[in-house]
Amino acid sequence: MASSLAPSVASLNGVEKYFGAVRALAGVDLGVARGECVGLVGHNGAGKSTLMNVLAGVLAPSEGRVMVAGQAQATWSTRLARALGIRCVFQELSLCPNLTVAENTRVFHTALRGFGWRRRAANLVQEKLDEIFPGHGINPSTLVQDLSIGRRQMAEVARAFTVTDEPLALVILDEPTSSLDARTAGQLLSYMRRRVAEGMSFILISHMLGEILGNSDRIVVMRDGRTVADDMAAHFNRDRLVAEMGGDNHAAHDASPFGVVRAARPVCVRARPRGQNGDSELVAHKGEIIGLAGLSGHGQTELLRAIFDAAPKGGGSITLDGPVSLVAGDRQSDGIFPSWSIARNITVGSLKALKQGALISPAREKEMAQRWQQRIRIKTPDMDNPILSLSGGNQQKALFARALASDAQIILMDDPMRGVDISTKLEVYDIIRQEAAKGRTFLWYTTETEELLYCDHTYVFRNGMIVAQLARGELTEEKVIQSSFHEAG
Amino acid sequence: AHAATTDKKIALSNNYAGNSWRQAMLKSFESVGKKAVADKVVAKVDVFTTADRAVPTQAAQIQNLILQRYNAIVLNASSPSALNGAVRQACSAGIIVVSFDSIVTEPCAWRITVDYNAMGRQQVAELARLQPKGGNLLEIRGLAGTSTDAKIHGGITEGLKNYPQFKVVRSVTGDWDQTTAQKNISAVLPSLPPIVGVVSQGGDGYGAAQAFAAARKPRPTIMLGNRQDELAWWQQQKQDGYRTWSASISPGISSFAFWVAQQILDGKPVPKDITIPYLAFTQENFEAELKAIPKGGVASKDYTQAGAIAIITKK
Amino acid sequence: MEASAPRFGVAPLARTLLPAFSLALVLAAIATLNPFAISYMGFNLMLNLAIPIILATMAQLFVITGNDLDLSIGSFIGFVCCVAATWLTTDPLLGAGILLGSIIVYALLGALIHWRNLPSIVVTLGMSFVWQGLAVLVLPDPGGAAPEWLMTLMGFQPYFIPFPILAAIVVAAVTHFLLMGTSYGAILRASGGNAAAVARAGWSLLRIKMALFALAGLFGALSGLALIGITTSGDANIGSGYTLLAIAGVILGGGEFVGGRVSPIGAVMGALTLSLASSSLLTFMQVPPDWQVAANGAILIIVLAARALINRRKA
Amino acid sequence: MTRVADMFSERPWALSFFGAVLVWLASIAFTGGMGGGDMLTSAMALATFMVIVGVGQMFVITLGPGNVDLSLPANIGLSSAVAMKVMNNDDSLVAVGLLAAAGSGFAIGIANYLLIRALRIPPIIATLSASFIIQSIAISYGRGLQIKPPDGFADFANAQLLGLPVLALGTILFTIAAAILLQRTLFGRGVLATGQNMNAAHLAGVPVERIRTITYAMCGLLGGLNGALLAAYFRGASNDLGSEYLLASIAVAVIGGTSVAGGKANLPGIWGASLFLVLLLTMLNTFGASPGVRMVLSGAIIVGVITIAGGRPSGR
Ligand SMILES: Nc1ncnc2c1ncn2[C@@H]1O[C@H](COP(=O)(O)OP(=O)(O)OP(=O)(O)O)[C@@H](O)[C@H]1O
Ligand SMILES: Nc1ncnc2c1ncn2[C@@H]1O[C@H](COP(=O)(O)OP(=O)(O)OP(=O)(O)O)[C@@H](O)[C@H]1O
Ligand SMILES: [Mg+2]
Ligand SMILES: [Mg+2]
Repeated sequence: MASSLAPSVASLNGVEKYFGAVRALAGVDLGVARGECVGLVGHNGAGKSTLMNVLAGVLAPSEGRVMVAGQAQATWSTRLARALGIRCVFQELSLCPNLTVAENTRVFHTALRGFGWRRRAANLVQEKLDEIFPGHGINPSTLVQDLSIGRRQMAEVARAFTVTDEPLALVILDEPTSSLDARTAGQLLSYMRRRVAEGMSFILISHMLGEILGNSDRIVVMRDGRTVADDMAAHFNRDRLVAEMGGDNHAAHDASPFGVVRAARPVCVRARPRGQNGDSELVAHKGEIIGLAGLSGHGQTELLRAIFDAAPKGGGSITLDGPVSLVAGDRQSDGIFPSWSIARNITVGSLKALKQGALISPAREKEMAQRWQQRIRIKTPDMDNPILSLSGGNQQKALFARALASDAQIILMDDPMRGVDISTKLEVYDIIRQEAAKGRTFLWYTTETEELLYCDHTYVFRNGMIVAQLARGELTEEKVIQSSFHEAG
Repeated sequence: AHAATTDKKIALSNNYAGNSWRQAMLKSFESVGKKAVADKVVAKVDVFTTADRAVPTQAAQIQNLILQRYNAIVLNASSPSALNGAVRQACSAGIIVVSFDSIVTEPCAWRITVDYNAMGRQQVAELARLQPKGGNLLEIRGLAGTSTDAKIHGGITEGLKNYPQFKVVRSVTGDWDQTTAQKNISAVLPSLPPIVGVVSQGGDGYGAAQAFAAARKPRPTIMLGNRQDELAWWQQQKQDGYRTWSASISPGISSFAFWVAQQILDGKPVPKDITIPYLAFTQENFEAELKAIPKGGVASKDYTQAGAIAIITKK
Repeated sequence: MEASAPRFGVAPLARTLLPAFSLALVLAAIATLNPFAISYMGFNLMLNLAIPIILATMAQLFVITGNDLDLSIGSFIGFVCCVAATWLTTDPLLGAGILLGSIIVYALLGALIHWRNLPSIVVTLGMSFVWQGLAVLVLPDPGGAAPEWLMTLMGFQPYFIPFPILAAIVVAAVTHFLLMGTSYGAILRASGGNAAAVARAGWSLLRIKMALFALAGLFGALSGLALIGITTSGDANIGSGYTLLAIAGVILGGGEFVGGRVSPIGAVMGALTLSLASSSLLTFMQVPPDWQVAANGAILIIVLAARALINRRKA
Repeated sequence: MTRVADMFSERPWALSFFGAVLVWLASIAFTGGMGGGDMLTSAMALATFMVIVGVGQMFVITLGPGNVDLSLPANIGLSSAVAMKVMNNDDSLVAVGLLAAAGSGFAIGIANYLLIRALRIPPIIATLSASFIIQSIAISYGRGLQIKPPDGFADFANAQLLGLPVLALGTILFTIAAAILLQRTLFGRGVLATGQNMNAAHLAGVPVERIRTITYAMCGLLGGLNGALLAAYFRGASNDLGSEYLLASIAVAVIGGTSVAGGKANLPGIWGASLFLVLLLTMLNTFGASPGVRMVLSGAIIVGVITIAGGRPSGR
């Protein structure tokens, strides 16, 4: 499988890309061989997505060129890329929410026309869905807007593998698993390995280093717009990856307990899911980190939203005291304000505190933005730049900063680590712990079981109900998975 | 004579109610109609006004009135020609259609109007009497594309041929509305040479006066309509010897149209085109009239059945 | 298997059924007030002026599909009427050429909006003055006559099913097929949902925008032709009310301003509802004159509020 | 040309001022320099009224796609009658009359919002329906009569200071305040956030519904005040006083750089666009063009100006 032996499917030579004064890519060389999966990692804003956008023909490089099958491409466009068998699942969702899954498949294929196109499109995508995500539960005639974010991601991935009249040689997957739960992510990765074995090529981008280490043949590490390492996957391990990416090599899983007796602290949240049978309810004591686990879409987000809407006084089956803030997971639809600067996106959650007299003080606003830029390392030359100029992970960091900068005592996190790089994650875990120690309470829904290890107490959800609760000492991945699936079809 | 119409239903189709002229018109129709019902001259009199001024809305209204089985529709039309389709449908359903003020061109309908052309000519003649030396004129036009505007403008143009001492240096659109007139005149006044007179279509004279005052230009002789504010302004100016003339169509024309419809239903021969006199006031008689007009209103004259018959048969 | 599935189960059904419910509500009210209206002849009279509204709504629908808004469709329809009442009658070839040219102008506007990334609302606002002005220039005074064949067509009385209902069904079927049935229709809608994704898949957004605007122009022209066929004679101001009606029809039919969420069948029903509610129902209710305009507003509110109640219960 | 375009993409409001200057120059070129100053003075006065409602409409449009207040013309008509009736031709009652007009406008704004919120009616249809009801109220309340303002109030509305209308000077201060309201207060930020993404705004803790209430109420209130001022300036209330402000209020907001997609607003642009539209009318009236030609030209100029300097080429 060594790249030097197999013929190159596509390669990038000396690619540079500028956005105004920002140099996103500083001369990158990258090749992919036939039947090879290249893992691409790097910190948030390293330039991975930009590089892939160049390869897929979406962005024109400022310098450098694209070679496909050994031929330099004079003109390069999405259309040409597709014609030569290169496809990309972009980091930000590329489906049209107002169309059905089948119709979205039609959008992807110029050749899907004429009588019976809808049925053919539906069959194509249905087949791929069945093949990649057995038991997916998606009907191709459902509108995408009616699908959960995880299912949208599944539909988009499946769509990328449908074939009509164009060849399929290289598929770029830009953080395909960030919205998927562990099971569906596993399904996708094993499908990818099967296709690699058949000779297809992949570029896989992910911040879950385990995925990269376990599924790539070769790993390329990017840092600040350059490749800093390019080697066989076997030559890497987690620590080396983190080191190459430029993170301080924290000892992972340093989830030291507080040693606090639960009942000793006052209760600050009590919430019963709407459809709950029995008398289980979610209870959080002041200063605790509470995990919400289970498969995606089983009522965790709904409960967090209900708690948010009940703030600050509570109501219905929810009691709580103190202001609440929320870190959304679906940053495109629930998080960012696209025409605002990064600074404004952060300060919108704490405007009251920034007032001087009746007016918002620009000086304080700037100060707050800069404090959080440093604290959470948002990669930008200027916090007054538009939020959309940030890489996906950095946008997510800004949303974190928004919640943490506010005066909220209870912080709800709706699977918030999507697309955040490993070293930032470790920093954020630290910050969460510090803040919890200061008395803030966190309710943390996560699809990454590892993250539950940071929680003091975990509630497992199934079908909109709490089906199990595990204290820190009792938590194992097995138990979580067991309760998530127990009796479920 | 009433026996033939006691069981008849008459509807008024109208497309706008928001100014004093239309209000007076509606009131005239309603009061005369109500009395006719009380006197058992007709069975039912109803008034319908559309929510917008759009032509198709009124066309649809007429079609719905056909479905309501009225015997006659009295019509103040939003367009002289574009209601023809609906009017023809009404006619072929056996309904009498009498149009007034803004009339329709469809031959099956009756048309009642004042002689706008004469009104325009007379205006120029009056102006020539007041400003014998002649000079520059400003013309204020009515709603573009309406027959009323075209006729009054035609009359003015014809009249001016007899008085070459006048020259219209600019014409602006006033839409018979004081605000519109004031706005548009304000916009052009700075660029105009001295103006001795303003020829207009009525309803816009007060706005013209305000525009001249605001621009601090000398007050020309402004031909007025019969709105209360126009006549009241005239009365004010009169104190320093200001002289002018006013004319317009009386809103009471709706009551005349009502009687025309009733007479036709009664089987009386009525000519298809009827012209009634316009209402004009001079320096001598306008103050007497002014007292009778409500504040912000307009001069009007209701017709009785006898009065209407007199005019109909005179033709 | 996922818990979120049932939460969305009802929504798609409600989306398609709501416009039908509104329409049924209005029809029921009409049937109670004037049973005579629910007949072959009744539907002909109540609904034939809904045909141009339906076509105008479809024109607007195509523009809204691409996240734009056309504020000029009403005056464009007026322009088409004026051309049809003049050249199309006197010189059919020239008239047809002008109409074709104006559809091309529409497509070019789409190109301009895409090319310069302009806010469509400003461009079409400007164009509304252009079309209106051209209409006044083509037909300075109301009048002209529609071509014979158009009047015959709009007066068509098919066996059993009233023509307006037949026309509504045909228009709904054709636009539904164009947008929802054809494979390029999916692309047109996709451009409103996520334009970047469509471009990445290799489609030309320029061509899509041109296609949407050309379709808007085509249906706008059809609307103008239908209108002149009914009114039989032209007027430069005839279309002005259609811009808002068309937008309201699309929204009432379940469309949204952004996101490419539109429903042709819903919009046809929305347009029917609007034209019935604001005309027939209003006329049959016999409201006192002062409050007729208010009644029009109240009917709209009741229809929509009832819709919202159903919506809430189902959601 | 690209330099010019760059300048405008950074400061979208500059475009409308550029257009205003252009049409003004064209008119004085036509008159040979005569009356240029007076033209500006009277344009300022008329633009003032567009600015007042334009600001209200701008806040509403900024709330996001579909938000628009179509009830402004009816509101202006009713409020002008309310103001004039309450003032009853008596200068000592001017303040009360203004308050009454503002109150009637405010109530209309709240009613609009209730239709939108409680009955879930799309704003465009809700405010249109409301405007029908308001028209009826205005007809039965004012009977279409032209009610006159007290002399002192009318003179004030027409007063000038150093060749500038006093009302315009006041309105300039008002727009500055509105700009501060938009950019530097919780309310303004809330409007901008809601307009970009209502969901995200809610989740970021913005009191979305309160913001929408205030916005519609404020737009109504400004419409009401405008009605009173218009009646004073034109010396008479009437139902039709506001009819041109339906399109004009939307036009000055969007030509001035407010995004119909929501979340982006621009206050200087409203002045620029108002002056542009008023001076455009002045220019065409000065040319003495026929109504048809006038309309074609004004439309073509609006499209032309926005094309030359408005957008930016799309593409990658
Ligand atoms: N449209 C743009 N305008 C300005 N700057 C941009 C734009 N797109 C990307 N950048 C910048 O380019 C750099 C690389 O971004 P890119 O999205 O490629 O990072 P990434 O490696 O994919 O990060 P992540 O893991 O967070 O997705 C970042 O600094 C980002 O701010
Ligand atoms: N769970 C939710 N998910 C998404 N959007 C919601 C949710 N709940 C409410 N919204 C949206 O936010 C709006 C409600 O906003 P919000 O509760 O902030 O109003 P508010 O102004 O705070 O109300 P009040 O003034 O009464 O406090 C609704 O219009 C709705 O569209
Ligand atoms: Mg990325
Ligand atoms: Mg709230």
